[in-house]
Amino acid sequence: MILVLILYLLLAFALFLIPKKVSKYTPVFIALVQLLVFGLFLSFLPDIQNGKTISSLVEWMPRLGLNLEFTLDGLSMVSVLLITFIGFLVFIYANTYMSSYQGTTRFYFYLLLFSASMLGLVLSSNFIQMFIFWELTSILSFLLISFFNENEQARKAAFQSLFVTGLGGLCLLVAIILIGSIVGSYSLTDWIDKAELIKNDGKYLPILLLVLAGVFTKSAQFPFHFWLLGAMQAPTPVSAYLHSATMVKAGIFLLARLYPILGGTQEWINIITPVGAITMLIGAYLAITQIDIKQIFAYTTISALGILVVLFGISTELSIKAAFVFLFVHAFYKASLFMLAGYFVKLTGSRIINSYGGILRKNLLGLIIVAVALLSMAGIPPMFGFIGKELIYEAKFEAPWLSSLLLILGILTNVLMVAVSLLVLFKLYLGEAKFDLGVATKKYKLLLVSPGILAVLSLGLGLFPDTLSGIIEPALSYIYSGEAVIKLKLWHGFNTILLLSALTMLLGIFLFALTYKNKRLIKGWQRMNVRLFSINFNRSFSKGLSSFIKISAKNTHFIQHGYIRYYLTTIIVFSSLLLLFQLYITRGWEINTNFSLQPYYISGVVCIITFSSLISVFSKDGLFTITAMAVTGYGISLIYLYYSAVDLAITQIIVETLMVVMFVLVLRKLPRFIVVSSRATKIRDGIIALTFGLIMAMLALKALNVDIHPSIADFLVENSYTKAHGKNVVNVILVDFRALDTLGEVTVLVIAALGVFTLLNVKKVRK
Amino acid sequence: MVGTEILNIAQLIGFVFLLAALLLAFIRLIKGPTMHDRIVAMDFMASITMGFVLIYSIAINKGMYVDIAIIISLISFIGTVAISTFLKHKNKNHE
Amino acid sequence: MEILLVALIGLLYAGGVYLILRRSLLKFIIGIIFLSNATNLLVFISAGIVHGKPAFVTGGDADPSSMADPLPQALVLTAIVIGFGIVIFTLALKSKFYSVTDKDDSDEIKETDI
Amino acid sequence: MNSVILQIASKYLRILFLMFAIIALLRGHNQPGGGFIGGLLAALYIVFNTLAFTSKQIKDRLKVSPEAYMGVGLLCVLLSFLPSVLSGAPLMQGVWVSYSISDFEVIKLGTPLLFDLGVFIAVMGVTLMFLFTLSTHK
Amino acid sequence: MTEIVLPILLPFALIILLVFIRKVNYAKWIGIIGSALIAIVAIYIFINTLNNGVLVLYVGGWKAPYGITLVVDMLSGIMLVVTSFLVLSISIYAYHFIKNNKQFSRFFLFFFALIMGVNGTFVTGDIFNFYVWLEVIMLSSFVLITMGSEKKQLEGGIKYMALNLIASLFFLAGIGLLYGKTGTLNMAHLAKILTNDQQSLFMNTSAMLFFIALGIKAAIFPLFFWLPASYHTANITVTSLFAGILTKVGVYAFIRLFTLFFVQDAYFWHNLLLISAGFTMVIGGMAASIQYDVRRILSYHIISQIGYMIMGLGIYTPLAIAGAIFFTVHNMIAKTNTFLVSGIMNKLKGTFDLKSMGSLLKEQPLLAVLFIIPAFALAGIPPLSGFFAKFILIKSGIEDGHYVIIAIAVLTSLLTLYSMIKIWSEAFLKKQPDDITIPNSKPIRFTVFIPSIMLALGSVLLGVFAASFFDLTMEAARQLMEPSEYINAVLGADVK
Repeated sequence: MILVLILYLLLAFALFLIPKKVSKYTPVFIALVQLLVFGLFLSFLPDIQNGKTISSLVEWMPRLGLNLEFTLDGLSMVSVLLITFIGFLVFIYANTYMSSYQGTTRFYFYLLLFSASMLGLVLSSNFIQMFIFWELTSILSFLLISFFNENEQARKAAFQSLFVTGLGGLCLLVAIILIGSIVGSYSLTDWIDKAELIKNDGKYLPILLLVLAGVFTKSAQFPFHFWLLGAMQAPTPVSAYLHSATMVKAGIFLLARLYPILGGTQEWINIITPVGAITMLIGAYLAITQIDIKQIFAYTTISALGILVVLFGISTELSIKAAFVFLFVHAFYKASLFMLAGYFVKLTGSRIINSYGGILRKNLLGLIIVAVALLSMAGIPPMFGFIGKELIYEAKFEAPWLSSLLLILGILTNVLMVAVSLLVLFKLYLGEAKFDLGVATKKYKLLLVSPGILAVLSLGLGLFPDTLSGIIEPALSYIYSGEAVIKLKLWHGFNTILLLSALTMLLGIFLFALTYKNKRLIKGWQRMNVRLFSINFNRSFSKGLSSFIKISAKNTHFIQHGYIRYYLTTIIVFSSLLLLFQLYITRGWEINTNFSLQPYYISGVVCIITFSSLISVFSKDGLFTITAMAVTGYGISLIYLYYSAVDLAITQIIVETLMVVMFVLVLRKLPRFIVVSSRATKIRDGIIALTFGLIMAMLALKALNVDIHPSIADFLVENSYTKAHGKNVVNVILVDFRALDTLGEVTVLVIAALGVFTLLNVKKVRK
Repeated sequence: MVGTEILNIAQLIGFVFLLAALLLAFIRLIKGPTMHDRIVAMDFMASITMGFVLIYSIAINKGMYVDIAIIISLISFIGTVAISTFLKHKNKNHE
Repeated sequence: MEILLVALIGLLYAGGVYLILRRSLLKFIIGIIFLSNATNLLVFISAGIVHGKPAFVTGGDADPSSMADPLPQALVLTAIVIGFGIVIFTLALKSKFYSVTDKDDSDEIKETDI
Repeated sequence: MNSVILQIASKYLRILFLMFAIIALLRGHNQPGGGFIGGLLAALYIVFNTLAFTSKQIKDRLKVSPEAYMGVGLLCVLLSFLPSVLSGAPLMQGVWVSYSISDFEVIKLGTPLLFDLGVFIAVMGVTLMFLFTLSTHK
Repeated sequence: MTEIVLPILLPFALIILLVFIRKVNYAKWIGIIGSALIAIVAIYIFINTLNNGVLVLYVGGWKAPYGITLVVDMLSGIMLVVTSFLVLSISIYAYHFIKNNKQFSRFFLFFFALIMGVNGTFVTGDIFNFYVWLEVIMLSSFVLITMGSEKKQLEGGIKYMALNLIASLFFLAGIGLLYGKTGTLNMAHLAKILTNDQQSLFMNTSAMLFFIALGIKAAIFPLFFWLPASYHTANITVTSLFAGILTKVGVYAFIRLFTLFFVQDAYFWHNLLLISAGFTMVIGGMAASIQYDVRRILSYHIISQIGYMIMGLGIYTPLAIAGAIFFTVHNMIAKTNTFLVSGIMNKLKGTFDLKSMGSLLKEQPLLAVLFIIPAFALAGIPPLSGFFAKFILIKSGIEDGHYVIIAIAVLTSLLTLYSMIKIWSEAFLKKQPDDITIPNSKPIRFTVFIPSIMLALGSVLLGVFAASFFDLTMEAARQLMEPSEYINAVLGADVK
């Protein structure tokens, strides 16, 4: 399995090497590869049916519990077959569809990588690894949606989808890590073994919510569904592949994957079912008033995803079975419908359904394909969709919780679906033909190949549904970890379910009849919808974003305001607070006060320094300030001298002198101090300064009174002459014991000098 | 013994006077009124500092402090000169 | 006397902080000098202070207890010299800034934020 | 700035300054002084000269550019590490050679001295650079 | 083990060389060759560390704790290698982006001075020596940031300087108090004394001073103001250099000091670190979201991502520390690369403003790839390096029960994603606005892309070989969490 993925990866990069001449046939080639892989996996089917699983493991980061683990079991089998098969069809379709665009190599690159990551996602049995593929699908979806990159709508939609799915992805990651911290591994088998442990853990509910956040965003459940609508900006093959058949199903897949681990609990049922129910109803309801063909299909996709989620929420064996069947049903008809939508768009250059009048009048093949797909969607026998719908009704009928409500909602949804299907069908068939489509029809007839195959499947599986049960059974047996037997029949005999189906159809047709051609009704309905569902998620997403940015802006302007002195104030106040806190903890005020009074003369010197520093602070004259500063410096050097630091004192004096000279040199070119702060500012700054000074003085006092560990200086003094041949210990430290410091220090000086030179010694730059 | 005592007293007197001189110079430094007064005061303070160092070196009996006094005497006037040049420069500009 | 020294350190810190909070960049530089003097003194006294006993070895006889701790002195010496370099560079930067913009007011340089 | 008094003074102070600078350097290992102090003292003399003459005159008279001082100084610092490496001792360990002049006088020369010399020269160069750039820029 | 001084002495020798050589063309080649040499030395040292454990050099033959000791353990080794890798690519980059005028004639001198300081901080085992190297870094970065002397650069330089000066003063004061208390400067010795000392609450005062100083250096909340004010003003080469290396020195110091000897009162420190990490992440991310200048966006993201590293330190488990190191390395590479790419964008479009850029995907597909790799790495998209870094951090946080900070971290990574996508879609996807005229520039040679390609490869490889690198970081974290190995290697067993 790893080999397959590597093959995809290599192939993807090899695409860029294909010479221009043959690049026309790239997609066909890829499609063949997909078919090959499909066949390969299909050949494993007997093994899987016998209850075997095929797995491989490569140790990667065992210390993090992150290994490359792939498992092909019943569940992944279902998905793999869908992905490769639809992938095959999509590439064939894309060969014609994309031929007129620029940058197709990039497109196929993304699309192929997407196939690979989707395969990786369903084959992974290590959850972190699965998450990696999960994110990759999001990213590739982003790249594909924004393929028409100069269209602003596409960019926005791409970002939206990435943002929403990315948010969900992060939640999922946290959930995975949380489970991992309970189980101590990320491996699927370990998780299944310890499912009870997880379910009984106190963190079960947060974990479930986080997982569901991932699922719902990916599978476009209410209220995250809006990104899927925007995603229709992508080229049609992408919509057909990612946004109906595969990627959005990743969430469903995850639900199935996690069902043995998290599923079946009361919380599971109570949270998932309502969300799914709302989604399916809203999707179908809003589909009926749309006029953009891709939007219609997007809404019905949302609705279908809702149905799938509901079925997993119900958590009975029947419902899961129904879910799997419907997975196939939906994949077949929806992929086909999207491809057809693309076909119409190509033919007419428009996505508005009202302009398609009579488009299929002279196109019998097209008409049949469209009809099969739409009828499958409507669930009309003998299409495959009918079987799916029957099963769903049955599942809802027998649901342990709120079955009647679910059933009613389900019927409502299907009534709407029927109406939508019929509406689309009739709008395409009837009406006046506005274009002469002869040439275009011929040109794009290859676009019908893939939908045709799918239509055949929809019809064929409707007639002989049991062929699928061999594929679905292993998947079910994964979920219930035991044998599962499925019998799929077209004809169930007369029972309540059939009655309900019939009722659905009747109501659907009635609704269709009511709305068809009744433009006023539709208009009114639309208006009502707008008023009723006044929240436009798309718009509120943008609004939320922009208001967030506004807050950020305010926040940033508040923090990063540009006044150096307030930056400094913040830092000083912050450090004062921290230090005060520390002094409080260490009881900094408890200082033993046995001070020796030193000779008067040095005290006098200190007093004078104090005064001169005060002058330097408050003086308004630059020169005077500097003079006072120099006096302070000299005074400090006297203090050093008094406390036996001879070299230090000399250095201080010389440096102080040099500093005065340099100041004077610079001062020649500077103005007088002009800026005067207000009195209040001065007082505030004074208070800050005094507080800080006080704190530092306290620290100094503490430092003076701390008992010292034996200092390493003793060694230095003892060895200064004997080993380093110098009597001046300070100098010996500088040039021998700590020569590296001095090296750094000289470097600093040299850099400073050259820096000053670089800074000043250039021709005057423009102001 | 008497010698050290005399020395002690001499030190005491020296320090007191130097401190007084320092104080006076400092007052001149503060009061000004012109910058020239201040410069002179500053230079004067440097000289007093030199005296301090010398007496201190006698007090603790360390000859090396004399070197420091010499260095102070060598360089302290440079600051003064620098500030004076600045003043001269400024005055020239004013005229 | 130590209390005076400590007070001096506190005052130098306070003065330095007060100066760096001014709007004039020149005052800011003087404030930095104050702060670095204060910090040097802090480092200097923190290892204990001894007066009148410089760290010089006489002959082969070296008794650490009879002299001041030389290590902080070396540290402060390094710090002083580094501080000198930095202050001069700051001064040059300030001077350059003034010659480019004719401004000495730190409140007027907000262009690079926001 | 041209001040006759200062100019004449500078002539006589030169010997004093340079002498002190070199003394500070050479005996820095045993008495107060060292490369920094020596270098700064030497530079201070030129500072003083600059105040007495103009910095251009001084620059011309100096012949060697401050950069060269810095480079040579740093080079000395680097070279002072070489003997220890060559002799197989731990890096930067002082290597000492002593010459006995008489029975009492022993001159000890060691790599720390070279190191100090490097510092001396570099510091001088640095100070000169500061001085010249700050005094000439407009 | 003399070689571990080479990361300091080699740049020093190059500085001397560059003092004499002023021709920019020669300097450029010296820069590239010198950086390559430094990289070789760094790799050599790293391999040595791998084989022999902690490397110790007593400078001048003075045994620890008396002289200065240079120590290279796993963390230092990793940082050395990554830094030299960045340095090499930036020096190649500089070949095209340094103007040939007088102002920039000394660029490489300051460049190597910076490297010297950075390497110094990584290898030194002495706290005061650390301060000296910090000063070397600081001063050379002052010079670099003002290079060009435009008004904006001077403004940015002043702000940068004002706040960093305060930081170094705090640091110095902290050292003073530390020495006063313990009588030693050697970090291993300090660790030994302080971990044995139960009453050393006084220590916390100097720890506090270090916290503030390093907090400013590393640009954490609420001390980061200098970074966004200055980073976007400098020459793009300089900004890239700073973005990759400078703040990370602060982070390195944080990790080093707060695992080695500021280990008392862990509860207080870790919470303080976590709180400021949380604010740092959020505020950085928010501020980035409003910007439209590429470099400003990226600058704010530096801050935001510093938060993650500090978070790792605040969680303080071996896994978290490993995560912090992983994140640091990943971020150094990816961040530098985004800046490099932004420089190329500027060269193409003559601006850093997103609003007047566009169409780069069509015009420069290679550039697009080179941007999207580090950008997605920064946003934490698997399987690039950033994902693993983030994953390790989140995992460690969850296992240790820090849910709030993890939630913040997760949401912040969405903000990162937002900003990266903004740059991507504005500069690359959008059509070039018609009303903006692009100054005619010479066509870009392929060599311009080389450094960026190197770094992008680095990001990818760090993702692909995350396993082995994770083992390295775990080893580094283990060494940090059990400092006895470090201490014994430096001091020997007999020093008390």
